[in-house]
Amino acid sequence: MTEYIIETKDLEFVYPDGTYALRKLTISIQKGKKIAIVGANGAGKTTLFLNLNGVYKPTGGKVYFEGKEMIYNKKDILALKRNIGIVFQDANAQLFSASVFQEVSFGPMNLGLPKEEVRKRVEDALAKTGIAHLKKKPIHFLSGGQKKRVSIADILAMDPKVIFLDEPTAFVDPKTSSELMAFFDVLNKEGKTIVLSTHDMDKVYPWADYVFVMKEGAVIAEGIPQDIFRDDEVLKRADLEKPWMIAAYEEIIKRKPYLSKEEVPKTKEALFQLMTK
Amino acid sequence: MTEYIIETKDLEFVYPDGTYALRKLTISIQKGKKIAIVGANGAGKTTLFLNLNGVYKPTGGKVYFEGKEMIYNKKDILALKRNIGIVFQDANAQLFSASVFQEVSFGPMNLGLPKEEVRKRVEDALAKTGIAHLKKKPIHFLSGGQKKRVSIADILAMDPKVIFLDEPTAFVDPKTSSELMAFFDVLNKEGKTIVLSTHDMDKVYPWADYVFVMKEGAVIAEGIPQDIFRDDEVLKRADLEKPWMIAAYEEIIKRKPYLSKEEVPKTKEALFQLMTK
Amino acid sequence: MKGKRYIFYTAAFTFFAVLISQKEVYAMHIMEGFLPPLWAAIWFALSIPVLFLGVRRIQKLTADHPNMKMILGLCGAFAFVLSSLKLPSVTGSCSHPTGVGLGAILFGPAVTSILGVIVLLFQAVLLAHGGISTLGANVFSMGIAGPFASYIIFRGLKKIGASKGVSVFLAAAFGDLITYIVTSVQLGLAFPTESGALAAVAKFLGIFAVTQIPLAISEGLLTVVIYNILTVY
Amino acid sequence: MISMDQYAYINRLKSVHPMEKCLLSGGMLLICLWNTSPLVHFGAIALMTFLVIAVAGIPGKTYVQYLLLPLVFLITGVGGVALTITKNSTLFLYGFAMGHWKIGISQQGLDQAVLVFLRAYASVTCLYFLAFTTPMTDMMWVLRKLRMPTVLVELAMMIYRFIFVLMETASMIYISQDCRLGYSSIKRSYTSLGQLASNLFVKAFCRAQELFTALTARGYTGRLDVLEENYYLSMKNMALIVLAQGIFMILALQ
Repeated sequence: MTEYIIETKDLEFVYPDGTYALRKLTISIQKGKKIAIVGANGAGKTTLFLNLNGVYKPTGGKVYFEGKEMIYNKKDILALKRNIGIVFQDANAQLFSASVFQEVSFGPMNLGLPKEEVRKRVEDALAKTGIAHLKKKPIHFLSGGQKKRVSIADILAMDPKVIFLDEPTAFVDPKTSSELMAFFDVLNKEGKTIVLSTHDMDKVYPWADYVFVMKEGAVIAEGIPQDIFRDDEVLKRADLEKPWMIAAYEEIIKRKPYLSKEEVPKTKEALFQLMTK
Repeated sequence: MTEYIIETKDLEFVYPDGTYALRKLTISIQKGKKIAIVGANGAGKTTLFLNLNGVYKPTGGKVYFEGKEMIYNKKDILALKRNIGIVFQDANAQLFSASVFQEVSFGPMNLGLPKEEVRKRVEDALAKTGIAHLKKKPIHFLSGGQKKRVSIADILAMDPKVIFLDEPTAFVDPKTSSELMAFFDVLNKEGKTIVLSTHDMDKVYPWADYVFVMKEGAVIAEGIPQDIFRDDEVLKRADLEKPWMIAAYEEIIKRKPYLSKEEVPKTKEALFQLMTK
Repeated sequence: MKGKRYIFYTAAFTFFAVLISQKEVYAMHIMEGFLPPLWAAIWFALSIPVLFLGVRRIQKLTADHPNMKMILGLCGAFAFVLSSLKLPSVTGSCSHPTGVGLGAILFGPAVTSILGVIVLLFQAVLLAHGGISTLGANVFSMGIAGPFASYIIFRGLKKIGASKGVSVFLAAAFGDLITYIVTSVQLGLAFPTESGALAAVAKFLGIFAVTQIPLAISEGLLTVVIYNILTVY
Repeated sequence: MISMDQYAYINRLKSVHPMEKCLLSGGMLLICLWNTSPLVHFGAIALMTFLVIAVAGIPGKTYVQYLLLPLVFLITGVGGVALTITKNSTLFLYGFAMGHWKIGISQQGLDQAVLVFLRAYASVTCLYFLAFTTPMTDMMWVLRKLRMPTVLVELAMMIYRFIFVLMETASMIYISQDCRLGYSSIKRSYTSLGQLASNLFVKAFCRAQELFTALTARGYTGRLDVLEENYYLSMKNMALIVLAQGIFMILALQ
């Protein structure tokens, strides 16, 4: 049976100044999967994350966490913050402490854990993100990629069940960005549900298990990437580019229609195989 | 005869704290061309731009603008700043005025032009970048893509001969980024020399007339894109990814060696043509 | 005589040092070790009650608005960065805006004094500008006297209906001037001449007037520019 | 400007217990302040310079550059101390009259000026020892141990972190303005700098809101608690510090 870790029903959120940010948004996020949420700037991805983790309180609709309806009382909000972590787009906006160690310890400290447990969690998170050697460095000495890793360690140290990554590859160079994508796979294999928002269709297509397409605060399409990214209608509506692998695949089957029975390729290798069939 | 607008010979730049940023860098930029400068973060692309436009003064070597050696006195610096515009990577950090009109008028005002001329230039620049309707908007209300356009209008309003674009597609969504690349073509057709630095090999490969590869403050290779991006050695040394078009092309000729006599495809269409030959 | 030799060495060293030192005029931070211990202690003692008030005020503010802590943190960082910018002064020399007037107008003087003490501490240990033993004196002049003067002037002028520009200019400029006067008083009290402390104060006022009066005017002008732009947002 | 901060994290005394360094620096500072003997002052300068250059490994050139920084204040200040204004003095070594008043340098003023000069320089070297060898993050730890109000330390921590973020933004805006000829005359410099400062303020304000949101997502409810790292006191160092300060006290008594 499929188990959903987060579900929303007709979720709405209106900012205090009256701006509608989320409109009747219904999604179900399957436990242990790699989920991508795609959509142009301002589609409401970040607002959605902040609603689901309890920083904002929805102004309408329902949110379920592990099947239980959230009423956003103190206990619920605490449970959401504890179990759902957000790694923000701009690491500079998230990091507040000068020392890497203290920065990462902030989350676990707020969970009220004993000091020894906090220490252990911080060391673990730093080791996992590959920055144990930076422990004593001040944050302003770090490169952009290293700051990103600290901001991920921040969240890992809280040991959440779900991790939202808001445009994790936006400010980093291509090499770091490939390393990060591989790291998210590792986290996923360890049992975390990973939800990633991004612009980069080429990155997300081979990575994601399932895709939601957002536009103006609503989900306009969802499905497996092989379906979503072949739907020209949806891509156009949401202002998205087609991943080059899909574009190439479509060209191939246009010229050799008999290949359309084959599976849609999800890796470069599969595509090149198909190309020469 | 080829005419070079900017040339450097053994250009060197050392920051006041002793960091070497540019080492014996010799390049010639042909007038009216679309030039790409590629290289990992920290290769010195931005520092090079700031040296060529007179914000930094080279610590060694020579710089020629339109064939004339620059000695970086007050007059030269003024001429460089006037004729070579830089659009920086992070528009959000770069824009400082309250309204779009005010922001774009900053450069022309400093050129000491009469008010009417300033107004005309601002309106022209806004029209060209497609944001005339945003003229009176406050900057912090704009989206990332719109801010990018404002930062380009900033420079266009000064009417420089050369425009340096530092990672112009880094923080914008894919649609804006394709539109921008097309817009740079238009500017180029109007006679501007465009120099673009980027990480995004897929974008730059079909666009550029000529490519310089930088690593650790030096140029390690230069040539037309069809040559540079097929040189695995160079790509590896400079930590660059291969454009997918080249990767696909190489797969094709690996399987069908007789196609290697054909021209290397520079557009998607040409590639797909080749694919089915 | 022992003194003579010292004078020669110190004079030679000073001359050499002035030749190669950077031509930057720092604002009125009394340097480390300049004040005798007694006066250093007195200014600490006078500053502490105000700082205590400031801490209480911030605690109350942040308890009501948890986001206030971030706002104050960022504003403190802003004040530090502002003070490290070089401001073209009327006399042509470069100096540093203090932002004290702006802080007092926006947050009130007690809160500004807390930001002031942190910024002054950082200036001492990051920029070698000011000192630990003279922190009390510098906090009193820049973090307390200056902001209070700015605040009172701004409020007073607003009450009698002066224009925003004039009130902001005078508040910021006088905040600077009061800082300079208080610093001169501090130096005069610590190093009185034969004819008393008052003459000594006058002496220091005269010496620092050359740099400080143009600086106060610059700071006033800059604060007006900043304030005007801020009100547009 | 950042170089002092950078050395604090890479010098050879970085991992020494911060309390030991504060004790040495603070203790010597007090000794220098309270003593009028030039011997103590020269001794302190020599010891601190030795520690900074030979032990901590700070380049001599950088250290000397920093020693020159306070000179402008020192010269005007010491000049002011040396100068005497009086109606009735006959003790001037050098002086001139201005109306009823006589302005000049007396032996007493000169002695005091020399004392102030030496005392200030000796104290500055004590401060520099601390600044060059102790990372700011460690100093915050000391502030906490000294029972400074929590809110003060929390603010200091955030201010320290965001100084670097805002400094970067400020320099980006500055370069961008410079590219567009924003600093080509005094008047333009004024407008440009005013725009820079006010925009930086607005950006700081937005950053504060973003930070608040991000920290709330990690469970912030008003307290910024972080885990302190452990430091271990070295008995050998403590003994050396006490010994050094003892020697200086004896020196002072002579």
